[in-house]
Amino acid sequence: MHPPALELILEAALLAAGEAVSLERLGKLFDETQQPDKNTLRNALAKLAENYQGRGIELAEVAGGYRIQVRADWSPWITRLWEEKPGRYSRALLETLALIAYRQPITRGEIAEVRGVTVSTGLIRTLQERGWIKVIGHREIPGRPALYATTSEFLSYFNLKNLSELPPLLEPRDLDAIAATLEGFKHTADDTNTCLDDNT
Amino acid sequence: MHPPALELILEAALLAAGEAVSLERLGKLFDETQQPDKNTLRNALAKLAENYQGRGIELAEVAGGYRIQVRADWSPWITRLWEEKPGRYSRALLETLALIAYRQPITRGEIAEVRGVTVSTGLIRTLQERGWIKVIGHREIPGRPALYATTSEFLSYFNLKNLSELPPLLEPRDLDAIAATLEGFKHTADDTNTCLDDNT
Amino acid sequence: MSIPTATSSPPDSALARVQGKPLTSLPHDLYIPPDALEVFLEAFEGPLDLLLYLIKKQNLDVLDIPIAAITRQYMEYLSLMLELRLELAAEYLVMAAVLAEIKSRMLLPRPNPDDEQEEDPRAELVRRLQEYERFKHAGEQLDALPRLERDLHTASAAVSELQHERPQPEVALTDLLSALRDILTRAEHFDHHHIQREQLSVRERMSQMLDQLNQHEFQLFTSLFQLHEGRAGVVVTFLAMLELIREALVELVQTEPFAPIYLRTTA
Repeated sequence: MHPPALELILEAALLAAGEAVSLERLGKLFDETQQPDKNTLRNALAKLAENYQGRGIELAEVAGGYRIQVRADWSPWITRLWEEKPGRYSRALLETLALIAYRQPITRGEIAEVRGVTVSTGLIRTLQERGWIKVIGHREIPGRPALYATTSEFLSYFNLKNLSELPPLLEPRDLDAIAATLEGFKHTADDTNTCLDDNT
Repeated sequence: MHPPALELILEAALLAAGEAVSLERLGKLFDETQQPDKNTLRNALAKLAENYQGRGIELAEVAGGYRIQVRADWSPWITRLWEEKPGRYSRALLETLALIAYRQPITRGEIAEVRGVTVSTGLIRTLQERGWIKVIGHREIPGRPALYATTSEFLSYFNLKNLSELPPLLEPRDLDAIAATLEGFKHTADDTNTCLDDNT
Repeated sequence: MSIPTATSSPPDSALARVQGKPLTSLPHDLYIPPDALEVFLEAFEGPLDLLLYLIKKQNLDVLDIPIAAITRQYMEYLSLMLELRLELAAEYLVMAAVLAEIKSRMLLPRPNPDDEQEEDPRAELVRRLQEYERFKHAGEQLDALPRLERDLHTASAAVSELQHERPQPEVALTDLLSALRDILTRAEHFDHHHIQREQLSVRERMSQMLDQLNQHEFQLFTSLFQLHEGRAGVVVTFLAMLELIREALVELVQTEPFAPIYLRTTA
C-alpha cells in the first residue's frame, strides 16, 4: 500500500488512541529511518485542523499532546448519547482544586487556612484518583505534610496546555493599600461600588 | 447555533461514542419533534461513509449499529501506538471491582459511600469494557442509579465457578491467611458442579 | 466570648417548626421558605463564605466592614444553624470568637491616635476574606472552563482486535483481596459480616434474578426456583428474593388471593 498523506495517518492514530498523544509518540509511529521531524508533524497537524473547519470535531493541543475532540458547542447533541449526566463537582472540590492549581505546591493545612475549613481526606483522595493532583514532596515542618501539585491530566481535562492558560486570579489589594484605605475610608466613602475586582 | 448538517452531527456522535451506536440511539440525539426517520439517518450515514474515501477511517455497520473504525490495512501505523507494556490498574479500580464483586448489586453512590471517594465514570467504563461488570438494573430512588454486578467473564478470568468461591471476607487480620492460601486456590476447585455453594 | 446556643435566641413569633420546636430566631433579613432553609444554610463552605455572603448581600465593602452589625448577623445565622442541628464545623465557632474579639478591640480607645503603627483590628480578617474570595472566584472560573465529559468529548474510532494489541493489565485475585482489605481498614462502618460465603451466593443469585426479571416483565414466583439445586439452592433463591424485596428492587404481584404470585422489577 502506498503510504497515505501524513495528516491522514495522524488522524487515524489520534482517533485510534482516543486520548491526547504527544508529538514524540506520534513520531514513533514511523520507522526510525522515516520518522518525520517535529516541524513536519506540526505542519501536518495544522493541515488536519484545517480539514475540521465547519465540522463537529476539532484538533486540540492540551498538556498531554494533541487530541481530536468534539467541539464544546456541539455537546447538546452528544450528551444525549448517555443516560447518565456528567458529574458535577462540589464547591469544596473546585475551590480546593483551584488552590492547588494556583498555589502549588501547597499542603492541606495551607488550603484549609485560605478556605477557613478543613479539607477532607475523601476530597483529596477523589482529586488524586481522578489523576488531577499528586504529591510532589513534603514540607519540612513538624508532621512533614504532603505538598500537592496538579498534573498534566488535570490540564488536559480542562482543555489547557499549561498552567499559565488558567484564568487569571483576582488581584488582591495589597495589605499596605488595605491599611491605607482603612484609614481614609470613612472620609472617602464616596463610591458605593463594592466589587473587589475593580482593583485598579 | 444554526443546526449543522445531519451527517456532521452523526459523525461527532459516533466519534464521541467510540463504539457502535444503533439507529434508534442516533435518532434520540434529537428533540422528539425533530427526530429524523431511519431513512434520513441512513442517507446521512451513506454521505458520511463517502467522506471517508481515501482516509484512514471508515464507517462500518456492525451488530450493535454503526461505528467509525480505523481501516484494517492502516494497522501498520496504528499498532505502534501501543507498543508499551501493559499498564497497571489503579487502587481505585481494584477497590471498586472488589466492592462490586462482594456487594452486588450495588450503585456507584453506594460504592462511593463505602470508599469515601466518588467513583469516576471512566473507571466504571474501564471495568465495563473489560467485560467484568455490567448494569443489571436500576435502583428506584431519585436519579435511578444503575446497579452493577460482576459478569461470568469476571468469574472465568479469576478462575472461579461462582461468586461463593471468592475468598470469604472476615476480619481484616484473617485476610493475610487467606491471601497465603490463595496460591493454591485454583487447584482446590475440585468439582464441576456449577450450582451455588453446597457447603451449608 | 459568647458562643451562641440553641437557647440563647430571643423569643419572637414562631416562623417555622424545627423538630417540633418553634423556630424563632430567623434573621430578620432572611426570606427563605422554612423547608429550603436547611439546604441554604448547609451550602456555606465555612465561616469565611458565610461572612462574605453577609457582606455582599448588603453591598458592603470587604475593606470596611461594620464589624458590630456583621458580628450580630453572623451570630444570628450561627444560632439558627445550631438550632437546626446542622453539623457545624468547629471553625464557625472559632470565627465567632474572632469577631467578638475584633468588636471589643474596636471599642477600645486608641492609646495614640497618631500612631501609624496601630493596625486596624479588622486587617487580618479583611486579608483572609479577600484571599478566600479570590479562590472562591477561581473555583467558579474553573467550573466554567470547558471540560471533558461535560463540554468536550474525546473523539475515538474503533480499532479491531488485530490492530489493537494493547495488552490489558493483569489482576490477581490477591490484588482484589488486598484492595478490599484496604477498604475494610478504612471504613469502619462497612458491614463486612455480611460478606460471607453464603451471603455471596445470595448476592450472586440476586444479580441473576434481576437480570432475568429485566428480560421478562413478569416471572412466576415458582419458576425462579431450580429444584435440581436441592434445598441449599432453594434457600439461596428465597433469601435472594427477600433481599431484593427488602431493597425495593423487585415486588411481588398477586391479582387475587390464592392466585399465582409473580415477581417483577420495580423499574
